[in-house]
Amino acid sequence: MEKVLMKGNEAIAQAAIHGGCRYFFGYPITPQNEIPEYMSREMPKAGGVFLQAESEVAAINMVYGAAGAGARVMTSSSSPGIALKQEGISYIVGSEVPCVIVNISRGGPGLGGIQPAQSDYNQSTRGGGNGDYNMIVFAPANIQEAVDLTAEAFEIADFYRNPVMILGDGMIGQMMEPVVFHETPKRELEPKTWATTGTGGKRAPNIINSLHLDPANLEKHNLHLQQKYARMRAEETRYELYQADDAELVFVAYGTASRIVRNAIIQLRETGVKAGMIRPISVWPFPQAAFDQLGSQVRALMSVELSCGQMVDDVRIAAAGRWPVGFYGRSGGMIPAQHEIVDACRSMLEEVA
Amino acid sequence: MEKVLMKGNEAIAQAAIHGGCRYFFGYPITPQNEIPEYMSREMPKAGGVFLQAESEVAAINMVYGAAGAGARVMTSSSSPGIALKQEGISYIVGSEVPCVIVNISRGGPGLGGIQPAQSDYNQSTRGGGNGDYNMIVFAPANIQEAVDLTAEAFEIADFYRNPVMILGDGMIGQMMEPVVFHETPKRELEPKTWATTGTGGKRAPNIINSLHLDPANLEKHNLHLQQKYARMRAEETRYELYQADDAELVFVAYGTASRIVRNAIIQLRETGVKAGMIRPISVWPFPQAAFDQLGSQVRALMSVELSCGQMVDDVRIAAAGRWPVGFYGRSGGMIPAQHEIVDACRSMLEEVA
Amino acid sequence: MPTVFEPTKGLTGVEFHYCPGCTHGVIHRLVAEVLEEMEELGNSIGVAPVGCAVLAYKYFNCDMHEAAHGRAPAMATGVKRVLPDKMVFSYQGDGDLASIGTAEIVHAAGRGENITVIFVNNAIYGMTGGQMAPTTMVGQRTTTSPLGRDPRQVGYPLRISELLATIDGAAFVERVSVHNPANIRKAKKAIRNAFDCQKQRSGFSLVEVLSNCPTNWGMSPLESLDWVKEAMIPYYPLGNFRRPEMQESEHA
Amino acid sequence: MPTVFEPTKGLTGVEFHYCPGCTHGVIHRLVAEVLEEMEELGNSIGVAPVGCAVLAYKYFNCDMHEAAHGRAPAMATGVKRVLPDKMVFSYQGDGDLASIGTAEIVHAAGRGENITVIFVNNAIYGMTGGQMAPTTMVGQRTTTSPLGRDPRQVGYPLRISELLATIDGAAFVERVSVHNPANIRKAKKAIRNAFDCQKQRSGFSLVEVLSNCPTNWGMSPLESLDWVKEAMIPYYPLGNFRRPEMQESEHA
Amino acid sequence: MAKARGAVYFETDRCKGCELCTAVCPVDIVVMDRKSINRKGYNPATVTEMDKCIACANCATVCPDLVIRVERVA
Amino acid sequence: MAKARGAVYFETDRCKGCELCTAVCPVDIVVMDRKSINRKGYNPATVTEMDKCIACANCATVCPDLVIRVERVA
Amino acid sequence: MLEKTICAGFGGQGVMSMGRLIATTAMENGLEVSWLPSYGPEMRGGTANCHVIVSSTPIGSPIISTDATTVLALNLPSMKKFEHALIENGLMIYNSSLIDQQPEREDLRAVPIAANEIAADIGNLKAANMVMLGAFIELTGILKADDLVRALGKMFGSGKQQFIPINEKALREGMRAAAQG
Amino acid sequence: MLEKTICAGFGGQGVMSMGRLIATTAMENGLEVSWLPSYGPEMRGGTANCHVIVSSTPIGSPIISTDATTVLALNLPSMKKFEHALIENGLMIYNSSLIDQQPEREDLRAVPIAANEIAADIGNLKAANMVMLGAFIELTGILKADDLVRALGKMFGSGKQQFIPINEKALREGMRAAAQG
Ligand SMILES: Cc1ncc(C[n+]2csc(CCOP(=O)(O)OP(=O)(O)O)c2C)c(N)n1
Ligand SMILES: Cc1ncc(C[n+]2csc(CCOP(=O)(O)OP(=O)(O)O)c2C)c(N)n1
Ligand code: SF4
Ligand code: SF4
Ligand code: SF4
Ligand code: SF4
Ligand code: SF4
Ligand code: SF4
Ligand SMILES: [Mg+2]
Ligand SMILES: [Mg+2]
Repeated sequence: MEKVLMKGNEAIAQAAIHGGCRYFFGYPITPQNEIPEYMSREMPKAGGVFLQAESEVAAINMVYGAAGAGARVMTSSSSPGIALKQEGISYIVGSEVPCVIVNISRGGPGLGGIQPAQSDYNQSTRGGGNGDYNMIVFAPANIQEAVDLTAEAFEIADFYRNPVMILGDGMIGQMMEPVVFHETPKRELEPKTWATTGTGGKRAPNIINSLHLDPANLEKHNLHLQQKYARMRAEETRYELYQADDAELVFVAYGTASRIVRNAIIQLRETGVKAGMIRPISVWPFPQAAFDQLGSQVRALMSVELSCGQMVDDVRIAAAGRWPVGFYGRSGGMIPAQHEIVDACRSMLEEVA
Repeated sequence: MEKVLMKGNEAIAQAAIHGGCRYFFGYPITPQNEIPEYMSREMPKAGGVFLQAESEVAAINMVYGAAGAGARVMTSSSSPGIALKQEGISYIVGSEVPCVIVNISRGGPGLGGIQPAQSDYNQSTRGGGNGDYNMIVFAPANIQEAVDLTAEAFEIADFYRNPVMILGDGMIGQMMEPVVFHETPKRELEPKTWATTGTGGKRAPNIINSLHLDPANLEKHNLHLQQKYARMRAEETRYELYQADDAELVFVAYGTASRIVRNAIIQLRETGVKAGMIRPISVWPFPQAAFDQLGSQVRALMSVELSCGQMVDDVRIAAAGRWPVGFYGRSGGMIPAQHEIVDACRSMLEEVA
Repeated sequence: MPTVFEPTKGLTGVEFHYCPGCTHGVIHRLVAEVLEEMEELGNSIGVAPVGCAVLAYKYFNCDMHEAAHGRAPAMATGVKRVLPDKMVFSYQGDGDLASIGTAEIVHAAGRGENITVIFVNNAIYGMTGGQMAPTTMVGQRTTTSPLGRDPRQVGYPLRISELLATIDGAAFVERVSVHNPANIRKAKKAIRNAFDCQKQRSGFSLVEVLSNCPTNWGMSPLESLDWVKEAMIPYYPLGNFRRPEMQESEHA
Repeated sequence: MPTVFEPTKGLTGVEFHYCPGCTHGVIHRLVAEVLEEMEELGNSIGVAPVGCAVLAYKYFNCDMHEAAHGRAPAMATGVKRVLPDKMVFSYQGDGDLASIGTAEIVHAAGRGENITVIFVNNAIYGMTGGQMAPTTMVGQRTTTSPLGRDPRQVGYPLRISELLATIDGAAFVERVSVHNPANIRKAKKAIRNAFDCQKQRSGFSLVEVLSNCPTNWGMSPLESLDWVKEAMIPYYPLGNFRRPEMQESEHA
Repeated sequence: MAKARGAVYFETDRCKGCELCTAVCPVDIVVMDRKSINRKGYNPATVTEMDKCIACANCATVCPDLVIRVERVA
Repeated sequence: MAKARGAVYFETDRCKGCELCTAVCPVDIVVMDRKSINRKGYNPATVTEMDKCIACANCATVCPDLVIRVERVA
Repeated sequence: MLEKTICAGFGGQGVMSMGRLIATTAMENGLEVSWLPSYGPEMRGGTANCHVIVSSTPIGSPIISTDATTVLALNLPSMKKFEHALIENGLMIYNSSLIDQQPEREDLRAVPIAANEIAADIGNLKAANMVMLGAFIELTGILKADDLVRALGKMFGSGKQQFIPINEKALREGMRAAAQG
Repeated sequence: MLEKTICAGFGGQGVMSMGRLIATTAMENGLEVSWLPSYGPEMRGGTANCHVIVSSTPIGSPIISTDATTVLALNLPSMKKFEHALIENGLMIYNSSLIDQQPEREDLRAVPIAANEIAADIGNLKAANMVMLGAFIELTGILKADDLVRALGKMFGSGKQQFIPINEKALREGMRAAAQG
């Protein structure tokens, strides 16, 4: 397979087509515009449909419709646009239809800025739509990973009949790296007998719906959803341990932040500081297991984020008081320099000494 | 002052007017319709304006405009409607204008149902809008408290130039209890010199804005916001400790759930089980301090929610591994019976014995 | 004995939850009869709104979606783009379509989305207990216009058919009423024409049906039909506002 | 020496960030001149959109709000309800107003909200890099219609002025262009009339200004003005679509 | 052509007593049965002099609840 | 009335070299100054034979960047 | 004192205001009260109900699950739905004009009141709820008729004072019926 | 090998594709690469830049903060903005056609290239970026001209092959200028 140099956004778009996506509904917003733009060029060639919706709200509801009709479908947006999709996402989860949602996030709150940020962690992992719901959220740290996860996301979404989110940021979306389009790992998928493709007079009507007026039914439905989430937690959690074996300080970082942390760890180790990293690849489900397998030499954890501190809550939960949890973050599109992280590590280790 | 029997929704509406609210923008949704309906009758009499917006999105943006123009203003909605307001809320926080948002929540996800639920805890306390932002979220457990908190919310919102949310559920909104409209505790408030009331040719233009294209500026702005949140954490955290002094099992419950837990505690104590409760009144900021002052006799915590488990994350963070954390929840509009909670407490105590 | 009138196979037969005398039931039946007569039931996907007709998915005897409030046209678009050869329709109230869902309906029309929309205008938010709709009549009392709709505060009622008729992508727009048998029969014809339009891929079609809400208007069912005739029709004139022929000649 | 033309006090003088030849700058100036001439600067609150004009709050010399994308009319409504005696205006692009903000503009008009809207139609999403707008011309290539807008897939461009003119609450709707000095002068008159309307509390007023986007149209500024004239005006006819007189006579 | 004669059948338990059918019968034979109460708790509609029915189906056409079936008998 | 005469002044550093002003001058005296580059990096607009100016203000009217001021000199 | 009452019936039978009147009167008498309605579309056509708690000490949950002391059932579905919410030996007052059955549970104190007929007799079928309320105060003794009428006066406001006498009459007839029953 | 290059200039000067060409060529040669652009409205009229990393081992962060090995500055604001991103003794190649100053830092290896003039001389002002690129490969030695031209051919696709010769010429002129300078 050929290695090609691709922009993150375009690679994600191509990966979606590669993963079987044939319908895309979106609305322009920086820094993800290359996704709809690529789709507008390439989707028709793949025999699919690209449609620019009138808004993010319309886009997610078009996705909802197309997914209900049995299609592999995607939408993408960035921070404020994702905020507008929250109601739709909640409906999609409630109705149990699969789709893939890409969030190439930027600085906030409000209109904020357009530079890379990770301040949509809560927005992505804890909804914002109403009700108890979850979706798998993958946070790739490079373009190859973005490609692999995006293509696989369609399989996973279909498997669980649940949306899957790809959470990137402006840097992941805008940078170019070489990528290879591998064969996507396939799952055994049931035929979509629930999809609304017309009864053909041959079966009872299929209904795509999230309404359950009777609380007992709604609770039953919720318990069913919770079972799916439990299964996702058990089977879809992904993470990377980097130099964690002997680490005294374990960073926790995902996506863009993890790249800088990785360099910082190399630098720290050069100077004899044993640092390592848990890199959540799935930020939901959060990789609790990674923490449970840390050795007794660990003296502290430190969450590094391009935000004022959001994932750190999950780190605290995972730590459960076993280690002090530090935080280092930059926000608004500022990217921490490697030396800032090195320094933060040093002070934390001094603090817990 | 006269005691009157009032429906929660109407009491909240009246409390808002009492607290100086003169503008209301909303959109109908069950189970909070009595709020806009009451406002449509009473606001004009108070010399204010009631306006039914074309949607929740429009409503929150009308609030945004009115707040920027210096008014005391409120909106109310329920779960899916709040999801649609998330973008607007993020802008309001980013622009630092004060307002009050009421969420009388119902079962989800999606259209879900219309019976009481607390599955909007994450939606309320961890946003859903983009960016790092927070707002104070009060969760009253009875109508009197709803009235007092709502009226005071306007003072607090003005004080911090930040929205404040009142988080109720269908039960709080629909039930009637006697209430008294007390004098609202007043704060020393700066005049709203930032408001856009026209320069009158006498000052430089005022600008209400959340855009900061330069990442360094946006980060600075974020750090300023974080300082406000730190102050809110320090000064606006509210909770009630109920029979916690000697409790072996401490429930954590808010709003409607706390009422049933309270009865369960009475029943448990009658049978010799020492149970108590931390009742967060502000669910953001979450009352960490309440946990830190628990005695050494405590053997376990248990979060009781009308959800599949959302606040339990904050309980875990607050517990920091000091006690095992249990959870009991019902969802979709189902309300746990007192005996269920009694039983859950008994099994938890057995488990940790 | 030839049957003159019998229940349509287009409906499941599940009893409607609508209030006594509510014409939502009549409109359901008309849509169902048309789909049955066109032999398109097995070929159709309907989209129910959020409004009193939220449970329409239980009543129509074809595949159904339940949409988010106001978003039925977007949802129908998603379905139609996947299944361009199927009949796709939405069924929406005036709060749903003319208020929160304004952007979605305007742009479905704008795109010439080849779907059929049944728009039930009863001048009120029925399901949530009778709040003012954009279509509420001047002076009409609702739970959020307790002194009657005041045009100086909230403007005049929106005429959706007239507004959508300005849009090129709208192939068929007609306003009908179901306040008596003659009009019910005309309404059925309009619905048939709208679906025919879709069948012929002419683009977006919409039938606005003036309907009642005895419960929230505070009237008996019979009074409510009178009110449709006496108060609504003069402001919302019945008739066709757009046919495919017009579209073609414009872009000829 | 009498000054024939000098910078208006309605602008702060901060240099515009617009591309060379972009008529956003001209339109800003016209609005500012009108407010200055009406002596309403100290009395005005403007609402900037999300679009190329997002930084308008830096340019207009009056109190300003920056709205969420498409929601300027709602935000302006909030301001106006609090300050009914002030001049409140929004300034919005075609993506902002005619796409995501369709519901907000239709309902501001529907309510007869007493605000003035400056609607800059440049047939494209400028700020985000030239994607298709609802107003993009048939055949026009954009970054999301790389082969040109295909009406069979996405319909014909929306004519917003015509659409809004069907709404009773709209007191004043006019379409103008700024592709040459004569039209610029006419545009200014229309903007003046719109603000006068607001002053007289006649209700909602909107001026649609045909504008250019040399950058994303891939043209020189001069070519782009030609394209406004040759390609846009024939589809978007200039003229008045609604005046307060019409409103009054209708409800006389 | 001789005047049509018809017969109407009510699925009485579906009736919600809205009375719409009573207002549209050209021969004025549809009335509410004040003496009986159906499963839903309503007085259902009924026909008094069936032989006057002309099978016009007006009653069934306005009924929102699919209560009425009409047949032609002559 | 004698034909008006005018003078135009360019705030050269604001100019973005868009050339719009060059196309609207009735006496055709507005041109781009290809020899100078302003602070922004553009060739700015200028006037060749100022005395032909009739103070019509067309140039200033089309200028999007508030570069031009026009005065009447006769 | 702790009285947990469920009022239930058809949508139009006035069960909500019945409950409100109990709560208002008790509040005016210095007692703690709560009132919780069923709500939403289910009310339309179906059954409506409200939970009323009256207590001399602060009220925990306003929900009555299986510890109702009294059920006021105005129609059959309501009686069926709520008889299992009653405590042992609880009080079931039911509208025998519309309910031609007895409750299934044998332990209950079941009191049939021909509320519709009594109301029709005094000339206002809509006052059936007041007849039931009369029976309720007669049988529980927690509120006095005079207090109830006074509270009704307040609830009605100035516009509807003319309806007080007929409602009072219904109330007293209900008391009488219960006393005799 | 680890080369961290920042290409910077005005919007229209082709700095983005310059960076892409470096990355593509290096990738084709089996090296690890990353390319990161500045983006958003700031690009309009203002300066544009991209960060290109070429390495023989996997690349951590694609961001170059203060560890650039080379800066290619096509205009003055870019030179000013990025000279402080260079490591000690780093390489600053600047377009002396538009930049009439030297970098402030004294430690740098500063190489002026009259890119515009050279490009104008060979008949295509737009190829100034290729001139700079020529200087870059000459001075760093990390890529060969032939590889670069081949990569350019791929990047251009079938439609633009006729532009290759003039670009190659510019590249070689840039190499020569650097070799002489
Ligand atoms: C996002 C959202 N907003 C509001 C609601 C509440 N809601 C349910 S139905 C409805 C209005 C229904 O009115 P209409 O569309 O006119 O239908 P009708 O009931 O009159 O047939 C509203 C506002 C909701 N479910 N979701
Ligand atoms: C909710 C949301 N969606 C999308 C965007 C991205 N966005 C910014 S400007 C814009 C479109 C601007 O186009 P237009 O309104 O026509 O203005 P122009 O730039 O052409 O003047 C978009 C889609 C955003 N900021 N917020
Ligand atoms: S509330 Fe109105 S619209 Fe809804 S079912 Fe009842 S009568 Fe019909
Ligand atoms: S992108 Fe277009 S609309 Fe925006 S400033 Fe440039 S020319 Fe004007
Ligand atoms: S079919 Fe016609 S004539 Fe016969 S009962 Fe019905 S309405 Fe009357
Ligand atoms: S119209 Fe139908 S539901 Fe209404 S009374 Fe007649 S038969 Fe009954
Ligand atoms: S004012 Fe008129 S005549 Fe004078 S330079 Fe400008 S355009 Fe030419
Ligand atoms: S119109 Fe203005 S900006 Fe454009 S060239 Fe002329 S003076 Fe310069
Ligand atoms: Mg309606
Ligand atoms: Mg535009």
